[in-house]
Amino acid sequence: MKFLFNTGRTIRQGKYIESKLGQGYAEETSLCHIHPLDLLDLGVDEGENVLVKSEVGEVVLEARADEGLPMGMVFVSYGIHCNSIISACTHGTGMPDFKIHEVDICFTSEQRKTPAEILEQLGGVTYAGN
Amino acid sequence: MQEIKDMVCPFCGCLCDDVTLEVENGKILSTDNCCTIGNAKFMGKNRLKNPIKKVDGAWVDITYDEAVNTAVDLLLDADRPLLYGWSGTHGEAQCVGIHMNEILGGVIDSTTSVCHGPSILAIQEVGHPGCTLGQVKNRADLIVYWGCNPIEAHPRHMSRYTTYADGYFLDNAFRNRKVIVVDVRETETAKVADEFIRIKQGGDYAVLSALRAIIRGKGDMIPETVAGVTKTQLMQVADMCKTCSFGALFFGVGLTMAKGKYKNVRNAIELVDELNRHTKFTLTPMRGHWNVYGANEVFSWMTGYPYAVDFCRGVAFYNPGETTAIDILARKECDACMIIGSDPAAHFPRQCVEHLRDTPVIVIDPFQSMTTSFADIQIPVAVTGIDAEGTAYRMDGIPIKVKKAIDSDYPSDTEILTRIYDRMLEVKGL
Amino acid sequence: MKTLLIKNAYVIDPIQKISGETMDIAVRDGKIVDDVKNPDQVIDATGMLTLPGGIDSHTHICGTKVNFGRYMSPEDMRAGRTSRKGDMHATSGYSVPTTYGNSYRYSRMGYTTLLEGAMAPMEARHTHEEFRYTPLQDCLANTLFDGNWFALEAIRDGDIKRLAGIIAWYLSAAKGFGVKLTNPGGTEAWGFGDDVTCINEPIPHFGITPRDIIVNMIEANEMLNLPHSVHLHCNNLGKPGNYMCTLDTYNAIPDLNDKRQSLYSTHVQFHSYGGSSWNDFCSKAEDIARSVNDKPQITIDTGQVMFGKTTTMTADGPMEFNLYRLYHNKWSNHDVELETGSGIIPVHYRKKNLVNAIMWSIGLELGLLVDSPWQCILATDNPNGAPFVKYPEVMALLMSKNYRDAEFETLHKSTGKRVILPSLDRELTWDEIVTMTRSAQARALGLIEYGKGHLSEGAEADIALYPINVDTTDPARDYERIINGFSTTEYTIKRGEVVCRNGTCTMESNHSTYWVNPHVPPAYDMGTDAAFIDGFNKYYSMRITNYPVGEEYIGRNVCMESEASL
Amino acid sequence: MMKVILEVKERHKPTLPIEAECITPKNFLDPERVFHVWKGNKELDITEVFHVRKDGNAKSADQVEIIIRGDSSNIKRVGEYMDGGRILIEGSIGMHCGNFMSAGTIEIKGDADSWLGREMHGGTILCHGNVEDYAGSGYRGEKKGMTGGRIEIMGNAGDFAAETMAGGEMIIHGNAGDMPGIDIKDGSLTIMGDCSRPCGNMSGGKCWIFGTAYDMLPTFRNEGQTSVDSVPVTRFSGDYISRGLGMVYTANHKYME
Repeated sequence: MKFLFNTGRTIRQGKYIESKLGQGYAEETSLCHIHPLDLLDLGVDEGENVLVKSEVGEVVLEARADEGLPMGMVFVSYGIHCNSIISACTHGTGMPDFKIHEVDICFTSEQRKTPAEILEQLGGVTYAGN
Repeated sequence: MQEIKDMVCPFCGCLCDDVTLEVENGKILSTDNCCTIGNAKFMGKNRLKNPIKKVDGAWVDITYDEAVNTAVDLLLDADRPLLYGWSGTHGEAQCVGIHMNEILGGVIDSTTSVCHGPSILAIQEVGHPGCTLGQVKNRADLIVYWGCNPIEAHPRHMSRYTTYADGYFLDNAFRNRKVIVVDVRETETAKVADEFIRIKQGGDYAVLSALRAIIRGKGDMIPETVAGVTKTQLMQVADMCKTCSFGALFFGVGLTMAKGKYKNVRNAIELVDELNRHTKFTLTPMRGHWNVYGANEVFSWMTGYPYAVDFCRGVAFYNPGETTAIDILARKECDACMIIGSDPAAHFPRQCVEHLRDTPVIVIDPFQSMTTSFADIQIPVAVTGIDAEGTAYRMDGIPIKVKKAIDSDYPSDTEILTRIYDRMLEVKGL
Repeated sequence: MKTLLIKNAYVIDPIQKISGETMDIAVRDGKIVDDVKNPDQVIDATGMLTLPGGIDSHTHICGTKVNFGRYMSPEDMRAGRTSRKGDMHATSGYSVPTTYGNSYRYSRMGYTTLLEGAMAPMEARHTHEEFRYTPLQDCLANTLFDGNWFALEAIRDGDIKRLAGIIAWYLSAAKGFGVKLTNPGGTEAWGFGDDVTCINEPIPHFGITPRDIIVNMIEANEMLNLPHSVHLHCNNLGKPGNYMCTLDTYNAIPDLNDKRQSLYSTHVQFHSYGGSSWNDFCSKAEDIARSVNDKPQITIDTGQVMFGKTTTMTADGPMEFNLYRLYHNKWSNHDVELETGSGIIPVHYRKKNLVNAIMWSIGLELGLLVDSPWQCILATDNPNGAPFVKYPEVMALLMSKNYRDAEFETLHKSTGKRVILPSLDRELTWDEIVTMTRSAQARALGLIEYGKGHLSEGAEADIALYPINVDTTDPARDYERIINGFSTTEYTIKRGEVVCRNGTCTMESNHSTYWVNPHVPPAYDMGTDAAFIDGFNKYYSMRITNYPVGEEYIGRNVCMESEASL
Repeated sequence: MMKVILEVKERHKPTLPIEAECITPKNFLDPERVFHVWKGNKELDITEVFHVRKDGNAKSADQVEIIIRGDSSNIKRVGEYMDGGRILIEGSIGMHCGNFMSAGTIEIKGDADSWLGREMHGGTILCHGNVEDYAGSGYRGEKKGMTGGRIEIMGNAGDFAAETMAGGEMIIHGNAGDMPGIDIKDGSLTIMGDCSRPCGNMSGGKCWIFGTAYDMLPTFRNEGQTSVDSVPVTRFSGDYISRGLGMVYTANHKYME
């Protein structure tokens, strides 16, 4: 199904922002808020995973019902998950379309990746700590 | 145990300066008056202990001296270095960054470009009717939050400055003040509004235009609905705005990141200009990072431009869309990066992160961030507001000294940048 | 012990009553001394007009409003861009240049001391941060009190000693220099979108008038024994017919100080307008000048307008909004809680615009009609009337009727019916021009005893050497040489060191910040006054403990202590 | 006549942009002139970036033709301040091509990057491919975009085409992106295909859209049907948030309701 994709700050994302490789951040930034009626149409239950595809990429997120959203729009908190599918095009303004992307969403049985896994997939080397 | 009062929170653009910290043996035990996010920032753990360097795909510990020398070599070797971040550090360090960039001939940009950069582009076209936050607290009887969600992003904004803040001319603010929220979704903030206007995604410009037309007495031409908003509601809101004694419009990245970007903000500013012919109205961007506005201030007085300044040709050149970090990384137009006070690998589109991976990167940050994974070296520093001090500018332009609560052995951003800068001057024989 | 000897200098120093003598000037450790033996550096100043360093007693160069002018004007930055070279950092901008741009351009004109005209105390930290990057001039900041709630309340309550205590607290907290009133009462009224139209109109909510503010502030200022007088931007700036308001204001000014004026009235060109609308707009410079000539307690600066593009910026928020409605260009406004306002719009003054041509004429008329140059300071209210780089042209216009007539020919044809400029034959002398560009400023600001504005023994060695041979230059005819000569010094010397040589700055930094610290009796110390502290914490959006600017913001600083007579 | 052929060489770090504002017909009139281009912070002789071949002689810029060959897609500022003559770009061209040009012709066989003909006031630019954003626009903070001359785009245009246009003519044969003609003051803009939100805050000038104008703004007044070159169109006056002195003609339009 086609959706408009919206991203933004949440208080939990803000709270975990200094430890982005931790569990809290990983959870919060990989939730996909969807209107409950849209979830019905998708045949997805809250807590199940969805595959979100845009022109530039795809990502697995966990569905979360949210009545505050209009139908046809999904919301994901800022983070590395949403940025996997956001285009770098800025229309000459320096600012990507963080608030509006057309995406395709369907159910998936694939697991969500952790931020560390996404980083490694991108070719990053996680620092093990000291 | 020691209690320190009136500390400044280095998280968001509110720069709350009434925080109490309990400190013992060089550690912060607890906070009071902070929001959840601010508390998490003060209580942050897991600092990087020493500089690290990636050698053959593995991290090794290095000394500060070696880190400084490596950073200088990488930057001086580049034809078009990008110095990005800056919003998470204090003004004094930003000044050193500008001086450094003058001799490096690079591009210097702050996180502004991915938050309120478009607001600045709009202000550069039509100006900015604004005021300090205390002015709103003491006078405003109408608050509009447009495309922002302070309850989640600026949690104390409503209690310190707007909805719940009593002021000189409003002794019972909560009753005497109306709040309008405009958004594409019903946020937590929308739930406490007197009036919630739900706009279709991408419809801000049209709705702002419709309001301007109504204020100018051209309401007759407005159709029954505009981007999901009924004409009845538009007329009512226009009337609320015209008849208040002091209106304050706060807007967020809901306007700057949506379709049309800065032209949305320009339309909002011109709406406020129009309203000033009827009453008093002001507009304030809800700046995100605690010192992103400071970066704009420092860049302006040092280079003439608030962000996205290209010094490759020696003189300053400014053209967001061309000299902004996202565009430069996406187009692979830089060949080295220094990242300070921000984490682009978490917040930039993947295509940009791929160029960070393929380019020498120096990270200056107290914590391991996502950008660490793509860095060649990382240099840990003290956290301003905890173990370092410096100047920051609140979202309304008020300069505040961010104090330190504890001492540590970490160098401040200013100290480490000065070392890098001095070394650069030495290598270049200047 | 660094020493310098300037030989064969042709000196004009009105404070010392030296009117063109050839002499040597000796400098040791940044001060002028009687003589030096084996100087480290010798400058042969033969044929160079040698003056005390220039002082600008009203300019907008640093702080929130100026920086907003930069922030909102990338188009202004397209001009004046230079890259880093030697000791000079990169610069950008024309009417609102970067701090380095301001500093270098002032330095090449021989200016060594600058007074920022309007600093909101709540944003003082910002001004001081920019002072740090204005490296070649000593800086001072006028501090805004026009809408200060605590001050208004003290005036309403008739408690002038408390008013003095409040001023003292804010000045030392802001590390400010003088008391500035911008459209007193008007900026507070602007908090709800209103203004005041004359000095007798009550200010909403406070029940006092602008006259009450002005008179009480002058008295309190003198009680504190501050170096400078109250510095006033009158009500009604820029409105046709406002000269009556200006005259009323002048008539209310007491004469309380025998060393200097009791009121510094700034950018008076903007306050000398006749007519009832823009249609019958005309000059009233004669009336204003007559009033000033009668009143030694008043010193003015002219606020000269020069043609071209510039940016207007002032704490006078309502005035800027009116200007915006006239020009429809971009408009910024920034009200500061409990204190003041501010506004910014870009303008383009055009010769063929009748109003602009009249404004240009009024500034010059003031310069020619005020008898004493000690009472009439040359300034453009930079950048409001014009960027300060136009000063040499203003000097030449005042010194040459030929030049004025030639310029006048190019203006809107009706200008002659609205002004008397063409009938004025006075041509200012060298001594008068020197007075109007440094000596009068030093006296007006109370800086003579701090060694500024003169070259006496013990004075600061701030010296400007211009490539002008007075004996062979007739300003009336050679006005181009006046313009060129005053545009770029041979040497600008700051604190005994050459900071600019033929337009190239040769030092990274050599400056101080001057601020006042008036001592008041404990009963008037607001730092311990419970009512003040409570009110402060209740209504400001910042805690009082975080408000004062610490000394770490001002590198080398000169604290000017005074004992209040309360 | 003089013909200058500039063939782009392969270079180290090819993604770094080159700034080459020295490439204008007039500059080649001076046989002594040394040409420098910039790669980031490095100033290079033009021969480090191009094979340069110069044939013939010319007395005025009008007699000079410059041909750019090879991958010039990230070479910026070609033809800046051009005041006569001709530049032919056989491939694609980087940002700011033809900034401030006052006369002459630039022809681009491929695509053009953003800010094509920014603030131009005369001359002609013809682009056979697509152009990115801000064709014929103004600079940040300035009030006026192109004030004269002509830009013709055979393909599609990106967003903000003809932003703050104050004179001259732009023709887009394909589609335009979002907000073409925004803040337009004067001049004429023709879009043969579709676009969205045309001419917001228009205070003067004319715009024809022969495809569909999506998300038409609600502050334009529908003045009824008419026809242009026998195509039936709806005539709008606006924008009434501004002076309302502009005209927009659309073959089809849709509102965001």
